[in-house]
Amino acid sequence: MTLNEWIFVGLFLMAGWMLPVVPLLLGYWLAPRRPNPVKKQIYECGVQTVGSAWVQFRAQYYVFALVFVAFDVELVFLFPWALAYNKLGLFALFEMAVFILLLVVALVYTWRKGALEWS
Amino acid sequence: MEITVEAIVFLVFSAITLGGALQVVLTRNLFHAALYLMLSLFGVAGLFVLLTAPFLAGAQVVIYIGAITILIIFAIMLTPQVTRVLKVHHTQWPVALALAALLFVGLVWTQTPLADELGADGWSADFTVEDPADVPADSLTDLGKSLVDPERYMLPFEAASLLLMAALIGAVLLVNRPDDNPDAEAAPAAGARPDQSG
Amino acid sequence: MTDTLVDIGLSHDLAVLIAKLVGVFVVATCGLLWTLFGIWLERKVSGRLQDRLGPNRVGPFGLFQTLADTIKILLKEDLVPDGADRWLFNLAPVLSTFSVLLLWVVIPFSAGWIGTDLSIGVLYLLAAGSLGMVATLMAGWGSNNKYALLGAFRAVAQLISYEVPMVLAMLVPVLMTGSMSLQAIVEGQYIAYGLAIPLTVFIFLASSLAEIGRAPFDLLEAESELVAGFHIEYSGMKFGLFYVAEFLHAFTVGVLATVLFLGGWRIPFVSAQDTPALLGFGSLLIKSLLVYLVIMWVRTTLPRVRIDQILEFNWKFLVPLSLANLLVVALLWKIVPDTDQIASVNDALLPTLVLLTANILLIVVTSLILRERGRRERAHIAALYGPVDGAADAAPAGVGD
Amino acid sequence: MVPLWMYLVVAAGLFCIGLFGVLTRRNAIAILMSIELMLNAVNINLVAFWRYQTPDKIGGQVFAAFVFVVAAAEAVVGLALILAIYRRRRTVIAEDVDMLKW
Repeated sequence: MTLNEWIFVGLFLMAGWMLPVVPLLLGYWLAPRRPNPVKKQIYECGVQTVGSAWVQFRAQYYVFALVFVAFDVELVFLFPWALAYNKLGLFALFEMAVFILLLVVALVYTWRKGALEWS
Repeated sequence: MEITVEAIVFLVFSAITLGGALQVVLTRNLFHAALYLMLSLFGVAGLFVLLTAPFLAGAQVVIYIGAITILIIFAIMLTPQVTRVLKVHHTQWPVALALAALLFVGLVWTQTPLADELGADGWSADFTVEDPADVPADSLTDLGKSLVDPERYMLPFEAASLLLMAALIGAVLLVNRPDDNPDAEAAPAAGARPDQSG
Repeated sequence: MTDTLVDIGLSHDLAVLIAKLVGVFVVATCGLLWTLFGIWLERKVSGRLQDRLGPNRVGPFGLFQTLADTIKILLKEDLVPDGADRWLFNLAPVLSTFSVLLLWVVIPFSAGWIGTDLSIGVLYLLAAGSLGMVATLMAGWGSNNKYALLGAFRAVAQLISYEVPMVLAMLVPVLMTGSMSLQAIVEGQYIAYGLAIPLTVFIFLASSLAEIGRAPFDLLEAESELVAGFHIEYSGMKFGLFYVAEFLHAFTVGVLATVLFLGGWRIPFVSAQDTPALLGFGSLLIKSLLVYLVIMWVRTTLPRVRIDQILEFNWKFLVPLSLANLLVVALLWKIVPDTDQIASVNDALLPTLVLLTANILLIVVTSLILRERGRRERAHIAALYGPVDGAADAAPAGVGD
Repeated sequence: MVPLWMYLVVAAGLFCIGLFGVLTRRNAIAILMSIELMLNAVNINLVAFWRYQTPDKIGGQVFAAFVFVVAAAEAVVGLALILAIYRRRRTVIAEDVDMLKW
């Protein structure tokens, strides 16, 4: 557990983003640029755009994000458990099963509520 | 005052964290604020790496950037600015600013030797101190062990799961109301570019 | 390389730094150059699979087609739509490609050939993956286009949903190895994990297909509904970068599946110490290409599923299945003796056989449940609309139902 | 290494910025984001103290991990509440939600 293994990641964060930027700059210099109002219009199957792009979404998307956040936190906790699993007894499995089951209860509840249906 | 590579990295990540946080608080556009929140939290993840807690850094990115901020953005999209408010902040913001600044000065004054340093002879803060004891190599495995050890953190661990379950059920109960569905996808758009959101 | 630099007279730290910097550029450039070849390969193979010729004009076998396309795309006018959020609009394609390149930092190409062997390797993969999601949102928002925004949100809803089974599948090799470092996972596979846990491999591949937005889960660009998804407003090289990111991600999934489940750079029946670095790299490449071939095969064969089916398939089938799978593997891993000290092929034989048997049982049980559900669904549809012609094989496209 | 008090200053700064946001922002979602900032300040402190005082014990990391859980639960419930209020009152401006004043 040293910092040394992170030097490469740090360097990559500093230098790696240039690689996608280089072709962008190349395109910036090479490509023609003659914008006009028609070209700059927002693409909408040939008709004029009405209103702002910020439309309201259905709560549907949100429920999936909710369930995901809860599961994501649980998954992160599973990592150290899986890491130490070889050095643990069978009780570790039992405890993790309880941990998972509690969240599965919530998933089943969401399911039964019909929140996972895409109406 | 010697500046090491580590100190530079620390300063960079601190700047990212604090700068991002300032933008979260000040930006008008809520979507931008959420992105700045991601930036700020990413800076915190960098600080965790510097503190030799790579697991927490990974968890920070996965949970905060990959999940919580995404959820926040989803929520922002569900509540378009019906009221086009031009004011982002309360009128009493100077009071809040004074309060926050006072708290900051107080915290720094009591918690750090900065005051002594400044009092002595100008700025002489040292950027390097002796390393504290090393983190054991198997600290991550130990983390896994301690989470399921009945003598250590088993109870909080299961309680965490219970908390998540309760939160999820409660949230679904609040959000999922099939009887009224005002947020139809074709709801009228709320005027021009929503830069004026509070 | 570090030694050579020290010989020239550089200090050790500086030499290490330069060596690592060169490594950064080698890893990143190789990744990008590979796409030039890979896109040709993909077009050729999917052409053949669909009974077409694929590119065959530029160069021998159309080999230089991608190069020609690159030149064309570089010369295309780059439009920024009215009212676009310029910063986010331009940042999104860069971040999208960069987030995929970040994955290559921890991939072990061969013994000792690795950017850096992080102790939290698998978690790092997830963290880098979440940046891609941010890029999608940025693109959707920055374009000032309703379709782009809708596409971005659909995409993210799909990405976050399928992350759950994907992580649960990735946890299985972590559990079996007792390490999150990818190099350790490769070295721990005396017998490739894929042979012991085929179900996990299936879960990983299925959810990864959704993560990269490939058919049958390519809703991100459902032309009929969303025009072209979140990158509809992009043109020229910015669009090119999204394309590169998508392609590179697909290939990276092949590499990851190889590393996690197919023994990575290990050659069957050769111990990790005896594997020459170059041969190991070749072995990784061949295995990854095979996995990638499967991905292409799926892409050219299966029809696209609807968004409701995608999300249902995930939450009502894949997530419960992968949870059950993880618990079963964990249980067996404790029951079979000496799984914590596997150090040779012989040690690995018994656990592999036991796990394989359990996996086959699990697969059979799952298929029976699916069959029963499918039957009920068909009966339900028949009751509603009267019997359908060839009802047996004309089940609704919902894979999980 | 960088001395401990520098991390504490950064954490204090983050906390105060978050506090300022909570006190002044009018949009409830923005207030929630500011609260996340404050929670992160706490986390920096937890991890920094763990690293400098008790690196051989795991407690600091465990508690930081639990803060993640709490933050997630808080975001999940908080945002759901905001959405529920939005549906009823058509506003996400905190001071407009004054039903309890009567």
